Amino acid sequence: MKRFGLHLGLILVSAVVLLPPLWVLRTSFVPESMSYSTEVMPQFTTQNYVDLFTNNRFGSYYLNSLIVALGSVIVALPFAAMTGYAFARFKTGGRTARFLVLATQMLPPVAIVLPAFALFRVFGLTNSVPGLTLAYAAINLPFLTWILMGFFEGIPVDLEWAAQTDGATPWGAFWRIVLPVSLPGIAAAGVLGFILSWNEFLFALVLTGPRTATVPVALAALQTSNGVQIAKVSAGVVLAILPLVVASRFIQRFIVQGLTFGSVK
Amino acid sequence: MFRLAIDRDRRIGWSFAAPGLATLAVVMGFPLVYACLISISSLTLMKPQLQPLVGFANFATVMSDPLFWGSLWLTVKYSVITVAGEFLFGLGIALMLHRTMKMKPVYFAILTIPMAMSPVSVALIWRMLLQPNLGIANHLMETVGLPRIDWLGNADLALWTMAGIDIWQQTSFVVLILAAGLAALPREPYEAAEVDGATSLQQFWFITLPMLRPVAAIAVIIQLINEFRTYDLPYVLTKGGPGTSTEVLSFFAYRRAFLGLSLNEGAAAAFVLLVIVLGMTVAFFALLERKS
Amino acid sequence: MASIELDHVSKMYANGAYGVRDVDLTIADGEFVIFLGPSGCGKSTTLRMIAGLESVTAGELRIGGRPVTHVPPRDRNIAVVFQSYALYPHMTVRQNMAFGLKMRGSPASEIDAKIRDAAGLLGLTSYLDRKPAALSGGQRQRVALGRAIVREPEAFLLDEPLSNLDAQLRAEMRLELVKLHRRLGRTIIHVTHDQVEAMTMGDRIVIMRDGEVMQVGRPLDVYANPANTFVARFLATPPMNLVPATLSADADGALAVVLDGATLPVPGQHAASYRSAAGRPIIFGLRPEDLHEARQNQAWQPLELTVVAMEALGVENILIGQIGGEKPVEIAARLSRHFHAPIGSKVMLYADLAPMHLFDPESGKVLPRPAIALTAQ
Amino acid sequence: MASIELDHVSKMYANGAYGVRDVDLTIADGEFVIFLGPSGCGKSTTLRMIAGLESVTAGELRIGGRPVTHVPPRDRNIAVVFQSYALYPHMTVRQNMAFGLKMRGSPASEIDAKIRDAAGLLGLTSYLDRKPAALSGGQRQRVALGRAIVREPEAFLLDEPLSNLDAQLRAEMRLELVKLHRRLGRTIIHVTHDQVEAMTMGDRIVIMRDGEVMQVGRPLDVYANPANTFVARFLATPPMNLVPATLSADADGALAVVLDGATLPVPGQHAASYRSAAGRPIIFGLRPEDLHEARQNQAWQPLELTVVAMEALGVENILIGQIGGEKPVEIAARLSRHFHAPIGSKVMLYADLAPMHLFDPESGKVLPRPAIALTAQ
Amino acid sequence: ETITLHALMEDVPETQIIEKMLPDFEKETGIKVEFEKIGYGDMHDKLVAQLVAPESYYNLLEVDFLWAGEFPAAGWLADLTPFVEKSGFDLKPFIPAMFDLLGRTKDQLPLIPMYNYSMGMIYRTDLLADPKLKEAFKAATGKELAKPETLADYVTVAKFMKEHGGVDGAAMQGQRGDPNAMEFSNYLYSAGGEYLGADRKVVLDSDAGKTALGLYVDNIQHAAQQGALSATLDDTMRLMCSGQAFSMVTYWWMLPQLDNKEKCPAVAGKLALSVMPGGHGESGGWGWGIPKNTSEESQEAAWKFIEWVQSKKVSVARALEGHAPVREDVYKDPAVLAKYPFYETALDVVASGKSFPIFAYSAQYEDVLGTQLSLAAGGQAEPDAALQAAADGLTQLLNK
Ligand SMILES: Nc1ncnc2c1ncn2[C@@H]1O[C@H](COP(=O)(O)OP(=O)(O)OP(=O)(O)O)[C@@H](O)[C@H]1O
Ligand SMILES: Nc1ncnc2c1ncn2[C@@H]1O[C@H](COP(=O)(O)OP(=O)(O)OP(=O)(O)O)[C@@H](O)[C@H]1O
Ligand SMILES: O=P(O)(O)OC[C@H](O)CO
Ligand SMILES: [Mg+2]
Ligand SMILES: [Mg+2]
Repeated sequence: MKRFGLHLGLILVSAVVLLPPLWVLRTSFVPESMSYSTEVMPQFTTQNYVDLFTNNRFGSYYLNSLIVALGSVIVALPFAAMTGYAFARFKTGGRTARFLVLATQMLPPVAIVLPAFALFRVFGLTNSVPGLTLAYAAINLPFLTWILMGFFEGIPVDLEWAAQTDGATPWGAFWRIVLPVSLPGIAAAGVLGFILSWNEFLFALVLTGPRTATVPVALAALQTSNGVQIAKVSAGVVLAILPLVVASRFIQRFIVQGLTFGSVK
Repeated sequence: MFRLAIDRDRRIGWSFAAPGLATLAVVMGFPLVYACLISISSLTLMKPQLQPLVGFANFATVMSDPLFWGSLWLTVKYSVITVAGEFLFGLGIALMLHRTMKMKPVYFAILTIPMAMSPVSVALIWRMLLQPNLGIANHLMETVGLPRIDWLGNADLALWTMAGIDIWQQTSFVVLILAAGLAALPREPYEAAEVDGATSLQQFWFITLPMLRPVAAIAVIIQLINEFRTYDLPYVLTKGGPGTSTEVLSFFAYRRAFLGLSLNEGAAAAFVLLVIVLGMTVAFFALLERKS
Repeated sequence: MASIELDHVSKMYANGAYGVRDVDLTIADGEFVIFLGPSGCGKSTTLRMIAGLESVTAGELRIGGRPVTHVPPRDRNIAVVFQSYALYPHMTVRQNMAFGLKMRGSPASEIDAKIRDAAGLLGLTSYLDRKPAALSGGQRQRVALGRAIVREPEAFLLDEPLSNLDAQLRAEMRLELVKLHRRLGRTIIHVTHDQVEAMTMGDRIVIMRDGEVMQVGRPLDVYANPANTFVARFLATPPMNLVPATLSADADGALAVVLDGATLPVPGQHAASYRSAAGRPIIFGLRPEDLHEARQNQAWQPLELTVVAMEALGVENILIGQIGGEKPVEIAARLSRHFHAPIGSKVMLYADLAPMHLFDPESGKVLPRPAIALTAQ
Repeated sequence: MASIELDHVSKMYANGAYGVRDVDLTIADGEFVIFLGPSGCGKSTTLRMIAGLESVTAGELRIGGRPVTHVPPRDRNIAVVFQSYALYPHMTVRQNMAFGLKMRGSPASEIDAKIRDAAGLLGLTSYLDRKPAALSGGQRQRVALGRAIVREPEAFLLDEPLSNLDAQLRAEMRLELVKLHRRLGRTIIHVTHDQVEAMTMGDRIVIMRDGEVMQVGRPLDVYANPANTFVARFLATPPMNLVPATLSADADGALAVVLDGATLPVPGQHAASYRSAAGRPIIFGLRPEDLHEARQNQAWQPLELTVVAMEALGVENILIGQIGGEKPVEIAARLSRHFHAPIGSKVMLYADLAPMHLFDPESGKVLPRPAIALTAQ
Repeated sequence: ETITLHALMEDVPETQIIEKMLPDFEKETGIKVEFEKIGYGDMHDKLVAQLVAPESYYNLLEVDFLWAGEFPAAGWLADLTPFVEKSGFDLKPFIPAMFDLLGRTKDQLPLIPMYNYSMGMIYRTDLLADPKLKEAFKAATGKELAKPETLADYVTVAKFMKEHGGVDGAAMQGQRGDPNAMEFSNYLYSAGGEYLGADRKVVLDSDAGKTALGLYVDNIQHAAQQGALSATLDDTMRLMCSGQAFSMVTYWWMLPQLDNKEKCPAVAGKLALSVMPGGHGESGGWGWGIPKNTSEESQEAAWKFIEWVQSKKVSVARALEGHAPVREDVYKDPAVLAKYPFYETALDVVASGKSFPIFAYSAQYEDVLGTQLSLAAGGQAEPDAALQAAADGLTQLLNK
């Protein structure tokens, strides 16, 4: 009975969450001129997708987005984990350091995008995928650091002590004990970092060129002064969602219960 | 002796933190300092030189604009509404997810979909859904006998509509983080609480919530920061209108910098925002610590 | 009404291993029962099933006569001291102890008073505002205990609640638990590895092994009359001496235990019980404390041992000696702290054979005989 | 070279509470030392400081002669069994045990062999591929022990490593630890609350209280000659009987302990030591095992007690009796398991006064006297 | 070594038309041109980043008239006069209003017109001809139902249509900012108002201005579709396309997009374009520019491209594909007229169009004005006060 209520609740919120994307999915297969029709499927076409790839270079943007999002996580996650660990366990830099790190992300992007552009230009990192990756890594870092810090604080310090007396270096204790035990946090932080980069718009707009732009820039371009090409936007959104839907099957496995169970009294 | 032992921890700590902090200092530090300089300079797009430095004049200019205070209040209101909504819904959903076994992967996949959309596309899509005359939302309302609603064109409603859309999307982040936080909680206290006679609700209140607090607080803060900086949604949905009813602060800063061509005033507005967010963050954690 | 009935209860874990196997046991309302058994034998599992924290995979569990499969732990009104303490890490000692009462809606003043009492009892008064992380191991365990005793549940399940306390404190706590039991009259199940606790606290002890119940009975009965060699060895340290031997009968029917190197006449009072085993190999069992250094009783049989080791425990000395013979067997004797004998020397001890037991070498089961009274309760 | 020197070491926690206070102690290389003391007295804290896990807030700690402030835990090469076990939750039993060896780069084949041996020893062979969550409390503790013993460190720090094991297994483990110590000759510090472990395993015992060291010495010496009433009471259960009394001297200088209701002559051999205290109030101490049911020695003094309680432990009986008088004092006696006496009856016991002690009522310190030999080792 | 021209372009048909012809240009000159297409809203920020840098990646610019004050004022654009003189490029065929729009002064020529987006009225001929409506209109107003010739007429007809025609009278783009500022400008000019008078004095708050705003507010409140205050071009276009509106004030070249059997079957064949009732509409357009912070060679190349793309030949070819011309001769080209007869009206729209004030802060002013309009239209501010505030805002910005 309780189970039933639970599923009812989940189905309800799932519906609220899912209905808009479903309509988007539907719209992505409808010709632009019928996109606002209230019929479920007035006419079926795959033209929107075809157009995205042929006219809007969506393929290359998609690839850029994947590279940039994955790359920034690969760069940021280890750094964030290390910094978060230092904050959580060694209280490095005290409260000031924690808040300073976070404060770097408190400025609206519009205020730093030009300075950032100036910096990146000096190093020839504008119009380049590595440049954007680096920028995203830096943008992600504070958030990921904080999230992981929250998870690391929950790990019994005895475990690290055990590892250290077992001969592990602080790094070894971190790598072999702390990280595996905080897998849910790592998974969540990884996804978060990926998503932040995947969706970021302003830096992508300013720091990229025609060959290095990302999906959000491509989708924003569909909002033209001649109207919004909403069917193509829909197709683009559907494609943008795909990696996460695929990945969530995999991520969900890390978000399992009770990783420290049985370790300490 | 004591000092030296502490030093070791300090050294290890800094060596762990160094790569991250260094990256941050280089990639974010320079632009931040530069932006800070801009905010006290006379740099505009028309006259792109920092000199002469004008100190707090830009801040004074910005703060003397009545629109600034209006939009500051709006931003605070908006952020509190959205973060509260996201947190409450997010927590509820994460808890439900946490308790299911069957179908969990399916729910999880569905519930995290919104975060995979960039805010610009979210805004575009919701504009389509909420299009007052042709959109599906009003069509459905009408079908079930409800009046059509002017979601974004009504000055009293626009902010709420925007907040609703924001909550719809951002809740998925909160779900992700809280679901992970719940997963990492130790199991033993729950067994103790069970035999101590705590109902599910009491367990939630007395065990889950306090133990989840470090992670939850961080989720709240991250969302608060993001909401304070909200830009894409009003940009696409309303451009700050109708009137000034959705003119949030980062939009104000944007306008100053790029339409008003006064990068210095834009930066000043942005730093005011930073100080407020920072203040709220520090206060929030101080409050949490005091309570514990 | 908290009688607890385990009706052929089993617990199989997800990995296919049995935690508990076909346990059939009835604990009367208000009884104080001791669970005893080797590490991993299923004691905690049984407790957890009774508390409702672990599902029963076969059989039925009844509390107060009604099946409780669907009754969640919180409605069973049972207090548990977990082996792992399971303290609330985010709460102070005071809050940890108050929680159960708060959940059941006790008034604040009552909670306060109870916590003050319990904390005084447990020596935790000055730690009430600390969190578990800032406590020593024993202090944590006391908090776990305190959390249980402030409540007045239908039953207490105590899983090694005193294992990390020093002897003195443990003695005090033992007394307090017994007093608590007397005062409240509630059912208590107490898991322990401590012999003194096992012998003195409970109405009955339940001895388990590999998920199964080996013997149930009043402590001194089980001590004096173990059902098999496992129980005989398990219940004390040093354990009962178990020596392979033969039971011989002479012409006029007098029985004797023939060891390699000694022959011990079976006391007349047991002759009838053991007669049927005459001539067969048996296992002879005698507790170390039944070997004495002085012959205070003429019935005690002299037994010469070669000293192999002496363990001085301060309070007493344990002598490990060999009975001469081809394959010398070692036996232990508990002697006074003043008893001295060099290693290798021969000593004469006097065996009180009245409490002796004979066991079947194959099954390990005891050969039944009438119990002899050990001590008036 | 793992001598361990604590040179006026203190540990103050962040909340201002002292965990350890001015401890001055030198442990020789290869020594087996027992730490004993009430819950919360600072044993674990001391161990953690030695392991390098807790900073020393005052004094200096030296291992092998050199100050170790800068030496991180991993370079101290010390194996620790944590009171809380601190098992790696994501690793199997095998991986838990292998971890320390792997960190030090032992070859896989050696690791395998060592784990196999240790698992056999600890009875964990069939659990090697389980994770800690699927083990019983005692099994977890054995894994924690196994993790330490597979390594061959400079020193072992064992924090109540056997507390959750059954008596039999504990006896085996005790033996194994002693063997291990003999085989490797490494320094071992062992924290325990078990009297048998304390008395039999170590070269020396260290008794702590409230963060301070009370007495250090060979186990039997400490048992026989406690430095103060705290140690006297602490080292056994039931503890030494401590009775307020007066020391009287008669005309020819013979001393006697005058209790309320009885007068006990001080044995001649102690007269010289105690003479100076004559006429003063003192505390008279006598262990329960020095009261006997039969007068095997003429020097033993008869003492009549009214039986207040009898505790039958199976292996022996504890009698609690009152010495008559105005304010009757209770004393305990350890008697044989066959001793019976109804509550309220009067029994005559015989006190062996040779091991008696007198303590100063103010300071609790013992009045010094030459030791009497208890038992040859 | 060949030069590549990089241009940041708005992703609209105009751009695509040119893009298709780029291979011809390359063949002719050996110069490669690469278009990076993004949305209008994002172009400014991205351009600014490049233009304030020591060297711009984009060496050919497409500049909206709203920036035609700002870019030259900031000194980002090369003056094109020397290029014109050197190459003898003939500027006469260009519609003069286009140059006014794009910041030409006595001293400098920052931009060459590229394409035009002046605004007119698109309306439903079928509804005007509907006998029942005609009758009802007569009954209600005593006048004949016909294409409105004044702003007041327009509002009357629109309100009538909303009430009796079963459609919204006007599909209005009332979203704050560019949409409502541009839309209102049409009302202002139609009512005979101006933003700036002679000597660039602000005259927005004249009586004509008040009339214009009054009618604008009346129309948006009583004739426009629900949600007009949040509507953009996209919304109005779709509404018009769906047949649910009588009229809209919009870019003239929206006509073929709406009068299209495939895309808008509901209204195809029932639409017409006219100059804004009252005679003047808002004019708009894009121009080509060359950034200062680029090399001389690339500036030369960029000029070559501009010359080529705005030549009569290429302009006509573009027009045949749907381009909105800036040259009078293209509007009058027989081939073009044959294909698009309504270009005759279009030329009227373009020629009669008036320009939004062009100065450094045009874009910001659009926002200031938009805000006041939105407040007034939403009933949050009195129209007169709003107009006053808008006028003051303009004065302030002009003086900045
Ligand atoms: N993190 C801490 N912060 C403050 N006080 C602490 C902390 N850890 C331990 N203590 C205190 O220090 C004292 C010594 O603790 P320690 O753990 O060394 O005791 P112990 O002798 O091992 O006791 P036990 O036998 O109960 O394990 C205790 O009173 C304890 O409350
Ligand atoms: N989650 C589990 N999955 C599989 N087996 C388990 C699990 N929990 C316990 N076991 C096994 O069940 C058996 C009984 O465990 P239980 O904890 O009841 O023992 P115990 O008698 O309490 O032992 P101890 O004295 O060591 O605490 C053990 O062999 C243990 O390994
Ligand atoms: O030139 P368009 O048609 O792309 O649009 C111009 C914008 O709407 C700005 O006025
Ligand atoms: Mg157990
Ligand atoms: Mg301890």
